[in-house]
Amino acid sequence: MAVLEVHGLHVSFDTYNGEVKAVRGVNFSLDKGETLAIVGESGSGKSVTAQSIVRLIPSPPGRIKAGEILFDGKDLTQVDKKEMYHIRGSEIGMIFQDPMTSLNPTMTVGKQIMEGLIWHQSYGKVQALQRAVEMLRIVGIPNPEKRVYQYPHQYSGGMRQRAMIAIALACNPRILIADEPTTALDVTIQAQILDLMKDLQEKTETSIILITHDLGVVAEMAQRVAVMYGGTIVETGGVEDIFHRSRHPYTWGLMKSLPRMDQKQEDELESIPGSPPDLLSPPQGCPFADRCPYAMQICHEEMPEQTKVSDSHQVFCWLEHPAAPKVNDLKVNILSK
Amino acid sequence: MKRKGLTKWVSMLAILSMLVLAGCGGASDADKGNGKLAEEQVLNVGRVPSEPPSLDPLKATDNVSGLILRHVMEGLTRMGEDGKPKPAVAEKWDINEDATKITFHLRKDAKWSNGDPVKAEDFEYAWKRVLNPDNAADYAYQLFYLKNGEKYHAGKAKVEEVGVKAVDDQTLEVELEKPTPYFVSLTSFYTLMPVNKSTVEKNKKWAAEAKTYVSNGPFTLKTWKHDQKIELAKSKHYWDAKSVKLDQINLPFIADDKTGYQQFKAGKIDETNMIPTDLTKTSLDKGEAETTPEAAHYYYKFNVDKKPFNNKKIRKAFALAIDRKLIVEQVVQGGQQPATGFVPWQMPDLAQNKEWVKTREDYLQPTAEPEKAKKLLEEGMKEEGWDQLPEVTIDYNTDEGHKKIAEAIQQMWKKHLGVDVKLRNSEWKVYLDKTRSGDFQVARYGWLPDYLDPMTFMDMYVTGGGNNDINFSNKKYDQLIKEAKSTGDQKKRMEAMHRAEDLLMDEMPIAPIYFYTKIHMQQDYVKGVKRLPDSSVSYIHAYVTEK
Amino acid sequence: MGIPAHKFQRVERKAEQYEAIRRPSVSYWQDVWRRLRSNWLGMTGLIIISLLVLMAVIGPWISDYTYYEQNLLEEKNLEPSSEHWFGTDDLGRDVFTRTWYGARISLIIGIAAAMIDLFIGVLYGGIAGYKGGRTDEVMMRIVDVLWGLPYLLVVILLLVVLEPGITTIIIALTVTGWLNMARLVRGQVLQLKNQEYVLAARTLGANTKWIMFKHLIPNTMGPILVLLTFSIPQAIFAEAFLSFLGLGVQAPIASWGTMVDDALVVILSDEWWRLFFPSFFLGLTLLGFNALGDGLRDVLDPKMRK
Amino acid sequence: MLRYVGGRLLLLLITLWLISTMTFVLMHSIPGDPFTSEKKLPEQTLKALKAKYNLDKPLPQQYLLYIKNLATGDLGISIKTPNRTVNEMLEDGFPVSARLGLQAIVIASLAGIVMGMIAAVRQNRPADMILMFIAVLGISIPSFVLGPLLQKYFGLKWELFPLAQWGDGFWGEFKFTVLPSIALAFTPLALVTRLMRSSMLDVLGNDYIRTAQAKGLPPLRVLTRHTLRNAIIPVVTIMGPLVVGILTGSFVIEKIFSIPGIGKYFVESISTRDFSVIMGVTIFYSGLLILMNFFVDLVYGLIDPRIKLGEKEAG
Repeated sequence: MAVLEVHGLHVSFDTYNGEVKAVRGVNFSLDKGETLAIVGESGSGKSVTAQSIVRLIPSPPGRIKAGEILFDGKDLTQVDKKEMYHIRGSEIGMIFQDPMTSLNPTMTVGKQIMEGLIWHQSYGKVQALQRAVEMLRIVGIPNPEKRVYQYPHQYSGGMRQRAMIAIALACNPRILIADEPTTALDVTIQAQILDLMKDLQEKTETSIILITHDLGVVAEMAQRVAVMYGGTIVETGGVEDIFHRSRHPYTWGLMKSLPRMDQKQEDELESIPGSPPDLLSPPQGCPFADRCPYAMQICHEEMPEQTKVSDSHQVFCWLEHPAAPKVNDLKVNILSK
Repeated sequence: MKRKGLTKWVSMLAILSMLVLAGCGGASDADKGNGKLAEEQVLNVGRVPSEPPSLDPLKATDNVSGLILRHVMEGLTRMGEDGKPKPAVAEKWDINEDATKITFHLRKDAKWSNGDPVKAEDFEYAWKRVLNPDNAADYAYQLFYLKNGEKYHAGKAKVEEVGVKAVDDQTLEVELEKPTPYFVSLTSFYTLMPVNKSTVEKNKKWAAEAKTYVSNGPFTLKTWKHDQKIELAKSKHYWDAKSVKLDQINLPFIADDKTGYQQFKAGKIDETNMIPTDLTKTSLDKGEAETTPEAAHYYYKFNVDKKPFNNKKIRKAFALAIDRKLIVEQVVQGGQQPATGFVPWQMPDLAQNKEWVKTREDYLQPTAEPEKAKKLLEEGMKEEGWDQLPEVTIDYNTDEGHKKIAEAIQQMWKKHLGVDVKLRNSEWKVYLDKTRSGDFQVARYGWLPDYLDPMTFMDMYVTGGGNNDINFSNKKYDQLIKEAKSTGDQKKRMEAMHRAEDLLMDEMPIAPIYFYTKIHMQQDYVKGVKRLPDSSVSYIHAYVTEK
Repeated sequence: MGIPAHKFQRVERKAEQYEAIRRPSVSYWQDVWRRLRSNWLGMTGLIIISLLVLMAVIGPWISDYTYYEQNLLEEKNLEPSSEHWFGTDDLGRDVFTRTWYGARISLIIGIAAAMIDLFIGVLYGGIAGYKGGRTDEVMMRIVDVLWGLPYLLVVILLLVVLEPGITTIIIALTVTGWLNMARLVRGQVLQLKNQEYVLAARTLGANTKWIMFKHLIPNTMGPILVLLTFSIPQAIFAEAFLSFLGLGVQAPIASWGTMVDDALVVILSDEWWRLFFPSFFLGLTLLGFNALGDGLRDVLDPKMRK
Repeated sequence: MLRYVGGRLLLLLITLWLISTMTFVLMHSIPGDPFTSEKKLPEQTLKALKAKYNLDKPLPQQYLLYIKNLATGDLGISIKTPNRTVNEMLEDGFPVSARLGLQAIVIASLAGIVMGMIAAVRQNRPADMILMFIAVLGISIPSFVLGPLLQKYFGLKWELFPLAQWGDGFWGEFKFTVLPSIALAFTPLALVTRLMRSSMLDVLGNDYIRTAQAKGLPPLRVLTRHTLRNAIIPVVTIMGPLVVGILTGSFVIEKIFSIPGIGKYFVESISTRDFSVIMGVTIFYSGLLILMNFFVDLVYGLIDPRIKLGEKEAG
């Protein structure tokens, strides 16, 4: 059963230069206890999508132009502010990329955990404090009774991200949106944090939307993956589908840039040449067409339609069109120049 | 005289004749309003800008202290509306022929506010106290007229040698150093007011608070809230209490003219002199303000040691190029009089019993005389052998009024003489320091008299005079002043001073500009306020009618 | 499906094309300028200031009058008219000419004083805040001493020592003018220097200068700009006060400050134009600087630059 | 911490001593003395006066005498108002100035912070523009213009408040304080508003604000709990000297509204060269200033736990 369904989401930012169409018609759904990874390079609209779910895009200049976000059958784009405040934090928790700057430097960590509890669950102060200590313990902070009174700058980076998780999970939300939760951390700590999240998810059956550009993280955490490019989802499917049976040239590119154990040290990681489209004037056709080694004329002119590869696997690419040439075995050569 | 005066010392006949005169003039303030006495006889006066430095006659040196002292204290005499001394604590006095010895006879019913009688001893004590060098009184020189007064102050004579002596409780004998016919008028001045000997001896700080203040005037010091207000109440011990109608005078301290003006407009203040200079013309035109002449002179002084004003003709040229009338009518605009001589209006010629300015010729025209000035400038430059006039700078201390006048004169000198002069302004004490040390060419100056006699002006420019910072020196002039000072004969004195003024105006070390006025506003229901020729104001006989 | 087959032809690309730069690369200041140009608030401010400066330059020149010529008899206190656009003052001088002549002095003094305050204040406060510890302690006590000294005494001493004029005024204004800026910058640096990105930069071996100018100062630009826009009017009014004491420009040269000072009485009378015009343009200047400041703040804000 | 406070207090004394010594030197190096006047006093009178106030002694000796008295808390007698001691003047005047100043500070800081926050949240929108306009008015209308204007309209025309003067008792005084408090608060209000807006904008861009929002806190709570404290440092910084400046009275405001505070002494004592008052008010003012700056430094640490003063130099 889907906890969250997003249909035809369009988000734009009004800037001095014009309207930036950051998200252009995104659809996906999230089941209970499931981890959905949204991957894509920066600027692909994945963070905006996530923030739109809890209506946290700065407005102005940002606004949700169209679409619905169904949570419990309620359209989150339509609920009133008050209800939204309740849903945020209590039903949907969020973790951000940079634990260094995502905690208020002038408030003790304990208070920052307690705040949501007092606000949403009408906890008393003592009760909230107990829960804060408990949360810190759960996320693996040693000596939580003491740490609860400390300020963020007294925590290390990994501890701060743990604290962030504690804040996000304090109210037992049904969905946790983790926006690049490990990008800013050391590799060893990354693994710890991911383990922690997985662990907690198993215990609490929380659904997670994991936003990342790191396919390694995806492989470890996610059941399903949505690949975003240029404000749209270009391919979505189960982890297996994406990693082993991906159908979109962009996904191929992503896979190529993933470091592998069998790779020789002197080999450079492959990258996708070019840069993402300017969303001030998004291309008419497939956003990836400009960088796609297989681009055809049609790619530049029309948006590809959805092709259902399997029940769980969909792709948006003209190559799926019966009239398109088959290119399966050419991809490696071309990408690596 | 416009105002109805109820002078106690004038005979009934005089009162009657004045009322008749006032009736004829038709503009007496008794005509305004219904004339019925208001229930509350309280007058709010807006004349005190800030805390009076001291209400001890010994230490008082300023107008505000003077204003209050004239109401709470009383000297041997009081100035009448004609500028002549009128009996006050002294009922009468005798002067010897050469004006060197005066005997004051004190009235018996004069009392201090604590009930003590006012005795001659109080005066002797007060005066010697002022002269005592240990007390360091700023105005000690007001008593240098007394025999050995100056010497005692300088530590060169003993206190017993000072020429003042209480013969008995009611008789005060005064011996003077030199003939000083105007000494009697001086006894109305606040430095010469008595103090209550026993109070002063008991409490060193007696004059600092209303509670401990003992006075002998028509009013007592009721409240003194420091930096805030002073309230005077009618004194029940005053010998002439029955002619005092006001129960109370409130003197709130108002530092800003604009505020005072607005307070008056709001009816919070009944009488005031606080009219912003830029509003004087409007207020005068509207008839809400009036002016009275003041015996003081605003002029520019030339430093005769500095080029180009070492040359008499050049000095004259610059003086002639000033359009005094234009300055008075278009710049200062407070009913002042263009100055055409040195001694200002209101000063009496005691020999002819006329105003001094009416007994002398005009040395200058009120307007500029450009041709004459230009010619004099050329001649002067030729005398000095200059092709080009040395650069000239006008110095003034910063004040809106001074600045405007300086700007106007700068323009006049440019227009009439073709000379570009610079302006230089300074902070007050820096300015004083500059002018004192002779670091100026031409500078503004204003002189207010110490007493109502031309001498207060004339002896300024004797060689080495204390305030002669332009270094003017003329033997003939010195001689004439000395002559005037050595005689009690008014005719001789006045004659000598007239000749001295002739000389001064011929040498022209100063450029006269205008004679001052005092401006005031008064609500219609206020009556009986007196403005005296020494430019002081008296509320002693004022009263308030129903509004 | 009705898509013609030729549409499915491959479109070949050359490798260089992939790296085609979509947005032209620009230098830092070009970038600031480009961004400022698209910031209407900042541009409004810039245009206002430019117009005022332009008028200060040509204003006195396009008028038929001089700032000093009086006409006591016929042209005192005239209302604005086609003859005298801003009316005349109480000595019959043309207010239009005086206003723009005054603009020269006031703008020069205001901007110069503000810039010097900025320079000294940022440098001093930055060093004190960054170094911290005893250095900060001593440097801030020096600030206290300068602040505690009676300013008027200092000014009178300058009056005795220096020749009056614009330079003297600027010296007098900046003797203590930078103190506020220094304290502000120091407070900000104290707060910022322990922030993660600064710590990070430090661990990476960035030197002090780099950290100061690349991390700390840009991040405290907002308050600095605010204080800067405030020190301009303060300098302009202080100039009137200093000129009053004899330190500054000499009459009949006017500045906005002295004009406002001289015209104060019109609050109680009717010659509104004498107060209005200098005040209005002073206000407009400040509006301009504030708008420019806000615009620049948006433009320079590192967080907004994405 | 205790050592830090102790060290600061010692520094306070040293600073105060430095200020008073420099003031003493300055004061005696400018032209004029208390007795310079348009009419020159006779030599012997001047001598007597100078002897009375110890001004005839050599400067070092005068200085030592002064410091000796100062150590006992005696600021001396005012030379220009000889019946009052400087201590009395400060004791009488300071409560008045402080009262007015406190009211003005409360208005300026509270309203300024709120207005600054509104402006920041509504950045570049009409509310922000209106607030900027008010702020520009606040700085382009100096108090010497604003004072008479307030008097003219609120005092004279509409008779809402007394034009000037000072009353008795706390509530009796209140109506007298309204106009001067407003006049006094206007410029600081503008400054606080602008500073607050600017630093709020800086803070609003921070990640932790998004964290707070993600917690589901309503905007007002986010503003008060998470942005205010982080944004207030610049305001607190300028508050130090500002508070002292306002508490010790404003010459202009006190003059316009005839208020018996101590603001006028700062100007008048110098223009009359009333040496003892100059020294007295300077020491009083700078003592207060140094204490306030010390206080501000302590407050920094309370506001932002990352700021640690008195620690070893960075880097």
